[in-house]
Amino acid sequence: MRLDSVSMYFERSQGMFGPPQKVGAVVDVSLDIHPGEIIALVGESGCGKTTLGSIITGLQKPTSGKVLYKGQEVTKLSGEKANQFRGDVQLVQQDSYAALNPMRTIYQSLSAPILQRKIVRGRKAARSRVIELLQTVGLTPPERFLDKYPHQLSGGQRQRILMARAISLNPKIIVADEPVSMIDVSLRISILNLMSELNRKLDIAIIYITHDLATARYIAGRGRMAVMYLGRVMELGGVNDVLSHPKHPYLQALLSAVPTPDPEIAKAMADLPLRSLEMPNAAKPPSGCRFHPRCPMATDRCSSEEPQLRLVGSEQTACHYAEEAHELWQRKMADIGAIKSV
Amino acid sequence: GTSAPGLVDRLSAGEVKDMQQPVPDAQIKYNKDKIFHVLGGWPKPPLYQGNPFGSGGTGDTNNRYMFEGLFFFIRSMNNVYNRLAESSEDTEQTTTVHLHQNVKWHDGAPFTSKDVWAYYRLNNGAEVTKYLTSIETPDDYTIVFHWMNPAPYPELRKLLLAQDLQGQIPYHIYKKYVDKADALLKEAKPLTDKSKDGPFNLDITDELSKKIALNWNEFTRAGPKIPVGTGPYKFEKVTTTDMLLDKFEDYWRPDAVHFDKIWIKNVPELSAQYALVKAGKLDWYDGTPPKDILESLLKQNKDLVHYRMYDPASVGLMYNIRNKPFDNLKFRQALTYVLDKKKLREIGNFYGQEYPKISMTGIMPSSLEKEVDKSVLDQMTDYTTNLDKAAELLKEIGWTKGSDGLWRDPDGKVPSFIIGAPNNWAPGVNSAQIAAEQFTKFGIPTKLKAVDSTIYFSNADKGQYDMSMDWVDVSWGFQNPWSSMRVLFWQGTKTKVGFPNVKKKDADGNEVDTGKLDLKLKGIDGKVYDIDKEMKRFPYVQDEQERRKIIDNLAWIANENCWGVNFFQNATGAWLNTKTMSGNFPMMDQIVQYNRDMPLATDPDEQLAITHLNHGFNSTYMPEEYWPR
Amino acid sequence: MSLKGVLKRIGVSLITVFLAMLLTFFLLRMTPGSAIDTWARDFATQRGMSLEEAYRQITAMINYNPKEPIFTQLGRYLGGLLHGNLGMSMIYQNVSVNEIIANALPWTLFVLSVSLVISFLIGINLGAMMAFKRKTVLDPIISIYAILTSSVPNFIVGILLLVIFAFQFGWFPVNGAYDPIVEPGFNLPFILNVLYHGALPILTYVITTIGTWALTMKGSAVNVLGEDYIVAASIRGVSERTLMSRYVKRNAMLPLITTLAVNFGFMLGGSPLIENVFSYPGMGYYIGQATQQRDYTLMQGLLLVTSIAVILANLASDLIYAKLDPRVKLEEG
Amino acid sequence: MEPLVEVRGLTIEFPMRAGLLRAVNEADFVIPKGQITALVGESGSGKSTMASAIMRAISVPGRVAGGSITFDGRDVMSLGKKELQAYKWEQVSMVFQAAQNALNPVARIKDQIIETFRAHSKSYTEKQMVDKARNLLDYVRLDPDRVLNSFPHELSGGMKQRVMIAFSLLLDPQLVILDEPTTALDVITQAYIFDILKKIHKDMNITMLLLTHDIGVVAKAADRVGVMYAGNVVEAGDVYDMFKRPKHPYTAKLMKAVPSLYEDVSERKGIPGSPPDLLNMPPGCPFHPRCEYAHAKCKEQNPIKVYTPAGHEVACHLYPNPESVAEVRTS
Amino acid sequence: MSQGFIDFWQTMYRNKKAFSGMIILAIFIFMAIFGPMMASLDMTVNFDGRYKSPSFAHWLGTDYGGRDTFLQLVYGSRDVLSIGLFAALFTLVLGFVIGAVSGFVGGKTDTVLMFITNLFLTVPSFPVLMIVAALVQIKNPVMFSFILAAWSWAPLARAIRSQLLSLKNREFIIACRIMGLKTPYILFREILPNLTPYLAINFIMAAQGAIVASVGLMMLGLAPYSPTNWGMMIQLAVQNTGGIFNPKGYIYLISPIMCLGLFQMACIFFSNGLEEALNPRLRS
Ligand SMILES: Nc1ncnc2c1ncn2[C@@H]1O[C@H](COP(=O)(O)OP(=O)(O)OP(=O)(O)O)[C@@H](O)[C@H]1O
Ligand SMILES: Nc1ncnc2c1ncn2[C@@H]1O[C@H](COP(=O)(O)OP(=O)(O)OP(=O)(O)O)[C@@H](O)[C@H]1O
Ligand SMILES: [Mg+2]
Ligand SMILES: [Mg+2]
Repeated sequence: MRLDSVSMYFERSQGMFGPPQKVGAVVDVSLDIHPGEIIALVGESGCGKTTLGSIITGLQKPTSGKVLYKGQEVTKLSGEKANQFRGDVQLVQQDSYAALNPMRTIYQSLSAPILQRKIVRGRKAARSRVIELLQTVGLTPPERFLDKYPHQLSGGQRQRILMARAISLNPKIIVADEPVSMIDVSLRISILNLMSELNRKLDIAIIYITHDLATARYIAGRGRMAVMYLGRVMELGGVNDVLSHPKHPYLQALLSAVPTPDPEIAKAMADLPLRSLEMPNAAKPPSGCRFHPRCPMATDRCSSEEPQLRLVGSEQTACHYAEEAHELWQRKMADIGAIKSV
Repeated sequence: GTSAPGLVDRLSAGEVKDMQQPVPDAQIKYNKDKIFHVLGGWPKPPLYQGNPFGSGGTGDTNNRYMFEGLFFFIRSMNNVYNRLAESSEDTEQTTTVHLHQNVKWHDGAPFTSKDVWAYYRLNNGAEVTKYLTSIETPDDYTIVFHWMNPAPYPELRKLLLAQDLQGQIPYHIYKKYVDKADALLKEAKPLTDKSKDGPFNLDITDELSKKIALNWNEFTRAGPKIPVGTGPYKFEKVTTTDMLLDKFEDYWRPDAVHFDKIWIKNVPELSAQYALVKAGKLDWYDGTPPKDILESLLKQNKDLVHYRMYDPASVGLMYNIRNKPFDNLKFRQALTYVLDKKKLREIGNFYGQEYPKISMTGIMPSSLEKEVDKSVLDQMTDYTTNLDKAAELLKEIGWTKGSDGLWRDPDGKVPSFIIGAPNNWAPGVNSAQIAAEQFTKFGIPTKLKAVDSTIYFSNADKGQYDMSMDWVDVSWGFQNPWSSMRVLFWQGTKTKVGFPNVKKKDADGNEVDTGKLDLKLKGIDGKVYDIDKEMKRFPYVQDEQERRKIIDNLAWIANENCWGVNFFQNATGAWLNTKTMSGNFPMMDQIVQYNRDMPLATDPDEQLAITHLNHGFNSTYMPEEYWPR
Repeated sequence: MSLKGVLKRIGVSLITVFLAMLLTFFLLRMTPGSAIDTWARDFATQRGMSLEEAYRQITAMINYNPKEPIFTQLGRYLGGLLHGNLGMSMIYQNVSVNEIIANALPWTLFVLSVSLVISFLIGINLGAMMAFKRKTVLDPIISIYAILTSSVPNFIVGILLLVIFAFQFGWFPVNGAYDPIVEPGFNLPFILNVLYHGALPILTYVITTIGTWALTMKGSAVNVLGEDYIVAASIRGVSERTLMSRYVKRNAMLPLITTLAVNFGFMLGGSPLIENVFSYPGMGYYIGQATQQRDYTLMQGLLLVTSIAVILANLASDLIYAKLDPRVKLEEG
Repeated sequence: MEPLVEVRGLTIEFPMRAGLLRAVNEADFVIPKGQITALVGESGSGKSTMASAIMRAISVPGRVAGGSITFDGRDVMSLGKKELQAYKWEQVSMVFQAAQNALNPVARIKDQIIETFRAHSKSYTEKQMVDKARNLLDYVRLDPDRVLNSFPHELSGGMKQRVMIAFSLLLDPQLVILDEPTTALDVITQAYIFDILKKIHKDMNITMLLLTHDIGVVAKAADRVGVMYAGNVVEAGDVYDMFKRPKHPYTAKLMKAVPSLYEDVSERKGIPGSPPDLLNMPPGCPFHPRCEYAHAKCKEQNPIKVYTPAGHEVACHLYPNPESVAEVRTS
Repeated sequence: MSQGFIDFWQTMYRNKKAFSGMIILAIFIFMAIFGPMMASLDMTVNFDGRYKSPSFAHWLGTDYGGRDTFLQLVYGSRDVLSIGLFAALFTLVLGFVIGAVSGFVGGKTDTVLMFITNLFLTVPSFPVLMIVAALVQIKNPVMFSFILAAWSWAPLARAIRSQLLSLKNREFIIACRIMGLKTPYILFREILPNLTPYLAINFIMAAQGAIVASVGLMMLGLAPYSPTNWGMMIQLAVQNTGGIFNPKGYIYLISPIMCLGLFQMACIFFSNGLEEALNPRLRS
């Protein structure tokens, strides 16, 4: 799948008078998704991750730009092709409780799509397929779950059901929107492990949306990461490269905000390298670099000239002073001794 | 006042003597304001228009105190008295009326013969004008009515005049409209076609008729917004719920007016009316509640007296002969045999009187013996409840009774009939419900539809129900056998039963309904009579014996043809509050005996006095024989 | 709230009223029988002519022809409407519908709004109390009361009140909106008299609706009580009284505001029975009269005014809602 | 280390239709004065319940079935109505778990602040109240003018959370309980709020109790950590100690289950199984069904807590006495 | 399914109010079906036996015509219940179809349907009821119910629509859409089950409303009189036979009121329980 300078604007009415404002949730994003790859989409709340995700799943139509699937524009698909696309791209949502019909049992929720889409025929086949799916996502013994209602399961179990539902249609791409943020710490890792297992075994590409850099790093170890800010991609590259050599000051701020489960490092981490906490209004993005009002390194150039994505080192970044920023970061990290591994 | 002595105690204590004389002002204890409290109805302002002929009028009860006619009569007894007429005399072709000379309108203008003339010229649709050729006013206090030739028999003449309870309007106020109407009438040519009738024997063309109607309409809209009459009380004030009338100081019979004000309340809800009666807040109330309520009201308020009397009207059911199988006489008779009238009466109006033998005669049952010859009565079919007879009749016409107890018509279908009744008429609805139950129980499933009264009548006239409830054997206007026969053959009963009309071919060959009754039936003597003809000639038959014969025959025909059933003759009554009011209470000597729950009077004087109390409608009652206490 | 939103709402409301008017117009013309029938019947007896003749004369008189094409009738009606003229009543020939409504509407509005406010206020307080003090006798008593009062038609309650308070004890007048003895106008005796006369109708409405308000409020308040901010406030030490009034009541009341408008409309349409019991000269009386006597123009006018009142009530409730709930913006809807 | 709050043998039960639910089970816990103490544990482990017990604000069907809580030497459980009013919020205040919903949606912030003041001391004038609120809002880096006149829905999640922090400081309490103050907020806001909290802690010397399930947050903010599991406090100790050398198998696994930005990520494992159903507690140690060291005794008996002189405490059959804890430490 | 059924009953059984409501309703239904078969009602007038106090022969005394009040109530239950149930069914179907289509399809359809709905909500129902009923000849209970339903569906449709609007954007519905499932499937298999508790409650409320309204229609003469209909009995007691003023008639007046009240109470209690029993989340 390929996203070609996709943008998404929402209209938001403003006050008693005045025309509605346009909110750029996703601005000019280009991204290729290769079969079987994992891409982590990270960024602050409201930066447009979910919107991008729903564009990929075809749930929303971008206001401009093209989404190409297997070379064809998604919005123009019809008939059998469209149907196929619907099966090939799946979504795993954040709130596993809301994502399951509370009035239907697990078996009903899982068997309906495969029966409706004629992936299997007959109740018997459906049942054995559902059991198989449950096993795949590690819910054993599967029979115990078939007649349960969603509320009778724990969050982790429900999240596994969502995975099972997503893979039931043999998709090529799964968009996972913060799949673990509502799950207890003790269970998060196993869900993440399950996801990479599915990625590896079934060769499904995964778009992992999160604001938790640590889990992004964990799951997308071999994949890529895109860092978004106010609808734009700020940095894009291999996960390890991006995290260990952050170039964009925004990414650096994000990194320093992540609490580390190591009291020494955590306590040594200085205050946020940010000038303000508040994100600017997405309807009136700042001129030039969108990040400049909060950027500790911003200069006049930043407020006038919008930086484009460019290759710095092995990854792409959109900052005029990427090299300098990278330099500063490396020094700081060395100071607190955070860079041990990698 | 529960602790205060009630009427019976006072009577026993000999405290009643003062009741025969007006109470001196100083002795008035309970009604110091000298207000007479009654109920009445009128359109709520702004609908109230002050013109009694305007839409909605000024209210029936209220009019009694504000307006008077030349004559005054008691409807159920047919007694006619002079009122504004001091005297009157008949010749073969004329009736001359002399007026009282000291009568004044409420606005002070003198009342003259012109006011009477004005009424009939303007309101030229009044029934009596059809029998007149002209009205003359030789002087201010004399009116001469010229009758057509032949003239109606004398008794009928008087009734025709007396039924116009307000046979005058203030000419000085409505001059413009009266003169216009007079001028319009003068444009008309005399009638030549004898089958038609018109006012003053004039041929009113369509064009003229429209002009007259327009003038009438403008008259009803003309001011003043308050009614002006000659009656003992004049209009003072009206709100949606209350009306105040004030004593008319210039009334021509000042001695007859004992109360200073009349306070009329408009309370439509029946329970609320009873409550007012019970609380002693009304001095006079007409109506007879169901037995248990009546008894409890008397028990709870010891000052009340209830008088009972027959209403010249009966509650009854009419068969719609347009619908099958009601076109079949035997079927109608069978149904009539099914009904148990005692039960109908008990539920419909407990104090009413049922006459189980007759079906429907066109004559008020209580005067049947007076109006119809005994030998004729004896020859009438007796419809007293007889289920076997009913079954027999049904079998004769091919009906069979199934094992489920239901009757089937000759086609083997179980019938299902609807009785229609106006929903706001409790005696009718309640008794009709019982009738439906009796038919159903007999095996002829029947249901009642209690229909909103305003659509009910037009629906029933169009024949929408299999059977319909209404007043039967009743005469509106004045009490006379001919008058009640008119209702049967020409008016309400005719349309509900669905008597056929004479059809004529018009110029284009289309059939048109002339509206004229087409009913030719075998009479008691075996000869076939054209009912319409018999009815038409009746008013002009001067010989009383011949008139009686016509009525005998018509009553017999009606009963034999069984077009409907007279359930019971209605009883009504009046309540008097003796605490606030004193006066010539009828049957005084029996009040203790019956503990104020007075039975039907047998003595003619008492009957008359009681009938005075409850005029029914169409007569005038003035509390002249009562005064504040 | 955007101006455009409000304008749009008003526009939609206007169209709704217009269509409602059309609907009733056609419905009314389709019904059998009309005021003319009744009038003709009266006219015939009054003037001693045949029914057909009376009918003919009357239609000529009022320049109304039932056989006239319905769209011509509609056109004439709309023409009048444009000038704010609702036409003349058919049963009361020289009274305009405008005049009738001007006389009736204030009384109904008075009784309805006073009783709605009273029952709403008492109802929500009772409801809040039921929710707040869960395990008291209040709850079952009010629940049963609410069920009973909603199963008895309200006019029966009216009659009962009439019997008890007006007749048994004589505390209240039997009927009417004021005594004929007082001078109408803006003076104290008159106002007191009006309140005195309105007391029983108002009481009837209050008695019959209070239970439902209380139950609805209880449901709503129980939900609110489960909200975090209530717990938080009580931990902060906010007194129970404040908690009840500023937190529970205020928040739980919000969903009921919309019901208020619905109820208003419901009561407007349903007032004939009660107004009849108390002979109260409000809209209901005329609605009953006009419907019974098929006075098209009067009925049309009354229905129009009622629909407008309902729509205004809805609008008002939205505005009140927006005022009470800072979260609401009038955009949607 | 002087304790401000001492919880001893605290048991809290919720009688439910399906049975008796023990949300807190004979828990011992100490909050030292002037420190930030963290309580970690999975969802439903009883953190909030314990905190609300300290505040004397257990929600409706709940009741304290045993144990004691002392605050600054006073028995909290036996406070009278008046004393309680002076205790709540004036001594201990709280920042609630769902800050989003902890403010009355239909009242302005200013009114809610005044209400809180009024509920406690009537001696303040309105101006004094507002001034104090202004200072505090300024302190949490909010624009006082704007915030005071706002309705809650006009503020973002981060702002509301900061308003709640200002709220908690209104009456200068000794202890502030922070119940997951940053869940549902994104990383940057979270970091920012912790910066503010740490500053408050330093400047005002306020004792804090931080309830969280985020190990990273604990590492960053706390001086001392307690670990709760299914209503039991299974381990407590100094933060460095806990992270470097966790004693209880649950703690150890919990630490291991968190992915880090800097450490090797290849071998992370979740804890198998799921937390027990509090209505259907397994006999013995509540953790035994998920514990790889579980043996027969674990299935029968809930381990007793052992205390080391260094202030470390742990409840596990692996450590039958204080010495054994040290033993393991060296090994 | 069978497990669901058992759960349903268990929940109903556990909830005391709901259970008592259910029992009362069951008694009423039993009464409606079998009552008239077990005892026959003799409507013959026995005037001297009117307004009798309750006795062994007449459990609730007699009416103004001396007929057994209790038996009338029993016979009336058939009428009351069938009209109530039919009317509720029609109301529900109309309300659901219009509301659901409006909410789910959206766009112009929604605008038009909601407009019509608002129209029905705007025009006061009482006069319109009179007009419509004058136009239509009511011949059987089904038609009667249909007329009653004709003006009770509007509020329901509006409520269903708003529920649908919120359900439509719930995540599990979005998931269905992403999986490319067909609209009818989503509407009837995914959304409808979520509305059942709501519909169930409304069914009962609509039944109640219809029973009260049916009396109005009979009084207007638009439907044949059914003197044993409970509402009609109240009407007869109050208006036609002057009930409130009749000291003997109190039991006759109060019996049908109590019956209606009891029925309503049972309905409300039962519907409370229904919500719990139909919603798996509340069930455990
Ligand atoms: N349907 C919509 N209508 C209007 N604005 C929207 C809509 N959906 C999203 N937005 C706006 O678009 C922007 C991006 O939203 P999005 O949900 O994609 O962010 P996100 O990165 O997923 O945030 P979070 O981490 O909080 O989930 C936000 O400013 C949001 O307010
Ligand atoms: N009011 C209540 N009624 C019934 N049970 C309750 C109540 N409050 C808490 N519980 C139960 O007590 C247990 C502990 O809940 P508590 O809120 O203390 O957990 P927690 O550790 O704070 O969890 P979280 O991280 O989800 O906030 C839970 O099982 C919960 O269901
Ligand atoms: Mg998102
Ligand atoms: Mg918690």
